[in-house]
Amino acid sequence: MLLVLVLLSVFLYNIGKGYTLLLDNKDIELPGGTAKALAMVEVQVDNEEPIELYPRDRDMVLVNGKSHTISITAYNKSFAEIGSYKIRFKLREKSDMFLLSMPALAAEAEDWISPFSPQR
Amino acid sequence: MKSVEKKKKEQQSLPERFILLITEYPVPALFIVISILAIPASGFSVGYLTQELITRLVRNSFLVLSLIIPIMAGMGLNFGMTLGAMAGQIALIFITDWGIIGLPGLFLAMILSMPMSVLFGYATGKILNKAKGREMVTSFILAFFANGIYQLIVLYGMGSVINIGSDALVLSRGYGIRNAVNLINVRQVMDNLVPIKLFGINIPLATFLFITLLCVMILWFKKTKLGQDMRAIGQDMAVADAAGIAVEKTRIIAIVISTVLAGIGQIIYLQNIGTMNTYNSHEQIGMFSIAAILIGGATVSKAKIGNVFLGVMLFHLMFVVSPMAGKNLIGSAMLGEYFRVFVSYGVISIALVLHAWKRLKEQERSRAGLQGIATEEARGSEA
Amino acid sequence: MESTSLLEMRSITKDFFGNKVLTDVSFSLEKGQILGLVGENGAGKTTLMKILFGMGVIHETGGYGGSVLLEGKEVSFQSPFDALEAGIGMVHQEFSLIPGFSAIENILLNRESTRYNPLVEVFDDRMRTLDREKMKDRASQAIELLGVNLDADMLVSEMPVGHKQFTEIARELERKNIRLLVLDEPTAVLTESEAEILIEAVGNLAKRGIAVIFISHRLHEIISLCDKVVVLRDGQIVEEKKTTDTSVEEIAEAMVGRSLEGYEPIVRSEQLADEAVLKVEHLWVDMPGETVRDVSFEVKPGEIFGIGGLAGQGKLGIPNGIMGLYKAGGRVQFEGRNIPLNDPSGVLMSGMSFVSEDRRGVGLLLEEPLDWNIAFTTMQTQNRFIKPLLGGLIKWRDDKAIAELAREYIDSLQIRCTGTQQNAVELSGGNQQKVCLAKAFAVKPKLLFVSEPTRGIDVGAKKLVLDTLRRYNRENGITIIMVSSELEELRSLCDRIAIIDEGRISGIKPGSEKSTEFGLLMLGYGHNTSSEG
Amino acid sequence: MDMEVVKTYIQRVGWPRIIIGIFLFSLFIAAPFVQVRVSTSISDTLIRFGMNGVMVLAMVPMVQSGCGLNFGLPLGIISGLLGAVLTIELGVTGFPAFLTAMAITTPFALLFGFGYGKLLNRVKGNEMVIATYVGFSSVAFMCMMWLLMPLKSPTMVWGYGGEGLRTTISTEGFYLHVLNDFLAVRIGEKFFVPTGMIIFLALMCLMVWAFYHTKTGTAMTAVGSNPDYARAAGINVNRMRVISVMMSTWLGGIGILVYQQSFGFIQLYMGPFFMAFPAVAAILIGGASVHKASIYNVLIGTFLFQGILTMTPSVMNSIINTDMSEVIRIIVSNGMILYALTRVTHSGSRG
Repeated sequence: MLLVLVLLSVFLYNIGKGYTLLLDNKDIELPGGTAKALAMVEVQVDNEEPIELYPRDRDMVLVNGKSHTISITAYNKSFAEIGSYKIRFKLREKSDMFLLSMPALAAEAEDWISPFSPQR
Repeated sequence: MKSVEKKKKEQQSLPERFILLITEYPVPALFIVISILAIPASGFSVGYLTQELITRLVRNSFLVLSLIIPIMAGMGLNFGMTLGAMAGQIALIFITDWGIIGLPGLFLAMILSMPMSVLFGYATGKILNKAKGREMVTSFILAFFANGIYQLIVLYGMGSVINIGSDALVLSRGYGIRNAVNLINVRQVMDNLVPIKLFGINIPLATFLFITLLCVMILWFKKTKLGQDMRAIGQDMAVADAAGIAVEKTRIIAIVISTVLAGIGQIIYLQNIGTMNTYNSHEQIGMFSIAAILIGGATVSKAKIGNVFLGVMLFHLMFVVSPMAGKNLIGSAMLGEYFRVFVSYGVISIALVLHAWKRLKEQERSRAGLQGIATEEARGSEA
Repeated sequence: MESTSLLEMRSITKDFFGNKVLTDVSFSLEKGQILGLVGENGAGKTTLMKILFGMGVIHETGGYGGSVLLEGKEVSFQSPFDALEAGIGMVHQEFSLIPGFSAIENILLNRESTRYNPLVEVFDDRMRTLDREKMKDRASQAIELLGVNLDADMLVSEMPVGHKQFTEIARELERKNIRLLVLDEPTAVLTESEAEILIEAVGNLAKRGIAVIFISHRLHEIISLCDKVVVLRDGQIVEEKKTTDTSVEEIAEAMVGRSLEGYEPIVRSEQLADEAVLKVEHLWVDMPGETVRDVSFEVKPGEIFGIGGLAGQGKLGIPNGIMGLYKAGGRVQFEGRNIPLNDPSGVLMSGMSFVSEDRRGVGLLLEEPLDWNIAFTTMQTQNRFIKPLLGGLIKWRDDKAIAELAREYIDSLQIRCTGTQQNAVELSGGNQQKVCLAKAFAVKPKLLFVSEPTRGIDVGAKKLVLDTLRRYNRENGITIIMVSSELEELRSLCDRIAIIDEGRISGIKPGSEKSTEFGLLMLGYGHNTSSEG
Repeated sequence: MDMEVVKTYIQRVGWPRIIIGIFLFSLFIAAPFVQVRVSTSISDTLIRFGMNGVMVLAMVPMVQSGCGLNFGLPLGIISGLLGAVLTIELGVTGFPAFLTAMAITTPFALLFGFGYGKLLNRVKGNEMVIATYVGFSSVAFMCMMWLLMPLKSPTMVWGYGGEGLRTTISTEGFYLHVLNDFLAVRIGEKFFVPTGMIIFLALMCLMVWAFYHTKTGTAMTAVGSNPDYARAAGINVNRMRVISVMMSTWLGGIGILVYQQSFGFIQLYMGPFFMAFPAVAAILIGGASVHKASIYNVLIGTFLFQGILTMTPSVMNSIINTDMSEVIRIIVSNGMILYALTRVTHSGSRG
């Protein structure tokens, strides 16, 4: 009985825990050189409203639970699609906020996602 | 009694039955009259009032239902339900701090509140067992006392002893929870789970289902052995004890159940409102709930589920209407405000007086019933 | 074979703090036998049963001597529930039923039939739901076994007294293993017809092999129902006979008969005046458990008038009624003036005073000092011990005078205490009783009611109290009306004794009359002879 | 052996009282070390002691007659408030104003007390919980009255826009400090003894004390101690109870007047709502029980309780720089009441 309750609450905690994902479209330094901000990128996390980001834009989405999918479609200055990526990912690190870098993602770099802590 | 009255009713013509009804339930009757007078005076539209009533039902029913079981166990009106409300609020503070969102958050809060409620309920039960015959005044004071402890924990403990991360919660001085806690994460998540709209009135179906579930549980509970024992104790502790029913334990259980329900009830109440007044939300709850169930026709020793819903509706109808009515009639909204406060306390007073009265009469009757029995022998005069 | 009898009590002895209530009580009871247990109040019946059931009070007061054997095996129950386990059931005088429950629910109280449901796993067995059908069957079976017609679904609160009694018995019968049933004055509250039905029912039980211990004051019931009768007096068995070879008279004799040693018979130097000082006509009193229905008697000035009778017959109601403590009606004349009933102060003013049987409940201010206890009534009714201030505008309590009075009585009644300021609660029973007497004497009454003056106090104190009463009667010429359940006490002190039975006087006889006569009157065999003695 | 002595002593005094006593004592000890002026603390304590004393005294008659703790104190307070506002309406000033207020209060108090007493006689056994709610309802009822009362005095009615009487009315210029300043002792600007108020309290106590040495007073005590005994002695129990309730109510009324003249404000509307509880707590801390109370309990209790209320904020704040006094007040007072209610009393249930 008690065990069930505990498990249930752990479960609820996991699926209920809310995270803030910062979607960021800035130049970013990567091991393999700088990834330039994308001229325009359309981002969709899970089934939330798609968001359009222009260079140096930053937007945020609120999500529940750890595992999510993000799909982005990048465009060039003339709004021609230059590629789209779809990635399922888990939020491993212990943090309430994560920074998702679109350029890095587009560049298929490793650390396109990193925990983020707002300076108090 | 019951069967006799039934027989009576069968023989009676409609008007007679109506009069009987009024004499049986004077309080509800009175309030129906008040409402009938006040509603037109307030000038509210029917639509508006229905919407209001629905909201109030959703908010309060669960809390008020938590009162039934102690009444059944003969422990009177459980003013100690406030402790449950406190447990609920502490739980809400935690899930808000951890940022648990939506329905999971709400249920997590409920689960969290339970162990606390059980603890508080157990303590309350213990104390009330020490104050048999004056449960009500004791639980009443206990609520105040607990409020002190609650403030100690929330206003001084949290953020210093108990770790609370979020700045939104903690006072700028670095510890203690802010006066108002925004429950945006769980705001009306249950109400809006299955939103349906009838004639422009939205009805939070999910919450209603949840409440119905509880009602079923209570009805079923009355059919269990435990329920039977509680009814027995409620009617005659000594006899129940002689029959080997664990009186004290059962009384404690009754209070624990009530407290747990009150905790959950408070969570439902607050998710509907959407913000929590850390240091006030729980205080009024006890009084309002009790006034409501009494207005619904319950007494200190008898309460049915029907009383709860009727009560909540009548009480809150008056609550919504009276200020405007006061304004339009005497030109003073304040008057209406005070009127409803007066009514809340007045009705409780009346109910208590009537109960005490009845109890004295019953004592006399039972004395009469004893006539002819050798009381000396009963007292074991040889000893 | 003795040892195979269902119940055997072997030389049971029991004392409460030194005063013996049971000495060497032995008897045995066979399967299906009905044993009539009779004796005056205080003879030890209740205590004996308490021992059988292992009531807490027995253990708290240092257990008992002797042994109880059930079917040859020695048993010593730690609580009534153990006794129930062993198949012994008891029906007490006062009902223990839940008024709002039906007969079924009461018969199966805390033994309900239940059904399993999953929540039992989550919580515990008390979550099982009641199985109403099954319960009805079981209850009906029990009622059938008893052989009476009783509506199983009727609420107790709506039942006639008799049916409540049946419900009680049925509850005991419902236990599968019931072997021995103890009925404590089951017919006391019943009407004749109800009583007959019950007697018959009990007979049926015996036929089905259930042994019964039947406690009753109605000797003809004993004779007609029981196989054998055991008579207790002062905690000893004075007679154990087959009911076939004894009679009502013989039993009565055995119950109350006592040698008069230790009591010097009353001697009156001068003849009492003839005209009555107190006339009571058609008095009725609504005192719970001591209802007085219709009582008329006269008391001569300077007389000691005794009122006796079994518990619950109404003897206590008489003083309590006249003194205005319970609702009363009829006519009471004192010194030719009518006394207002239901008005305590009025009666006190008229020069009567009362020592209540309920010492701690009515007699004393337990939490207050002795001097208050003694002086209070006098002060309130006669304005003595009062210093008038501002020309009598303020009635100031004269503590010195009060203490003075208290000291007087402490000396004259030999009240053992640390001083006039000691709280009454700290005194022993005997000394508390003396305080009550002092209180009564303090008002300088012309007529004094004393109710159960020696109940629950040790022998020494008893003698002192009785002697005091006699002294005040002889020296101060106070007329005394003494109510007591102890016949010999009355006989040793009273000029005449009235015996109350079922709220009426069944006879008034001089104190010198044979005790058997009183015995018969007590047991209601004397309504015909109820004339002035 | 002497261990036993200690035990019995503790038994008699009761743990909570000892703890509170020690607590207060330690506060006074600690005070100087944390730069809290003992002189100020003491005079503050004295002032609060005088302010609340009479209201605590209002507990005694009802407890003595077996009506339990007077949770219905607000009723008395209301009669006091009526006295106060009517006096101001009449425009009396200075000491006469105080006397007028007392005079006007009296009839109201006796009237209310009479009804209240009659009610309590009908609900024997449940006095306390009902008293509580009688208090509450009467306060709520008066809230409406304060709104509707046709009073004119500009000091009381809201200026523009408002309706009815103000929530707080200054006693400035009426009877502010008329007792405090009477024969007041000032040493420096820090130490102050409200002699007049203390004397007044003493007088009230004397009155009650004297009453309990009269025939009627004795009878009342007996009624509280054992109603059946009293009845058997020819006392009209119900009458005694009503008288006691009337006394309690009157004392409550006078009590609030004393409070106002020192505090400086008349608090209407919800003001009196919770005033019963500190008073109840105080007398219990003084060692009274649900069925026995004495002047001695009143004085000790009021001093201890008010002492704590004055000392905790100042001292505690400077030790752990936060104001926990409010919380401590709630816990101490209600804890005390709770303790008293859960003690088994010989006279059965008096809820």
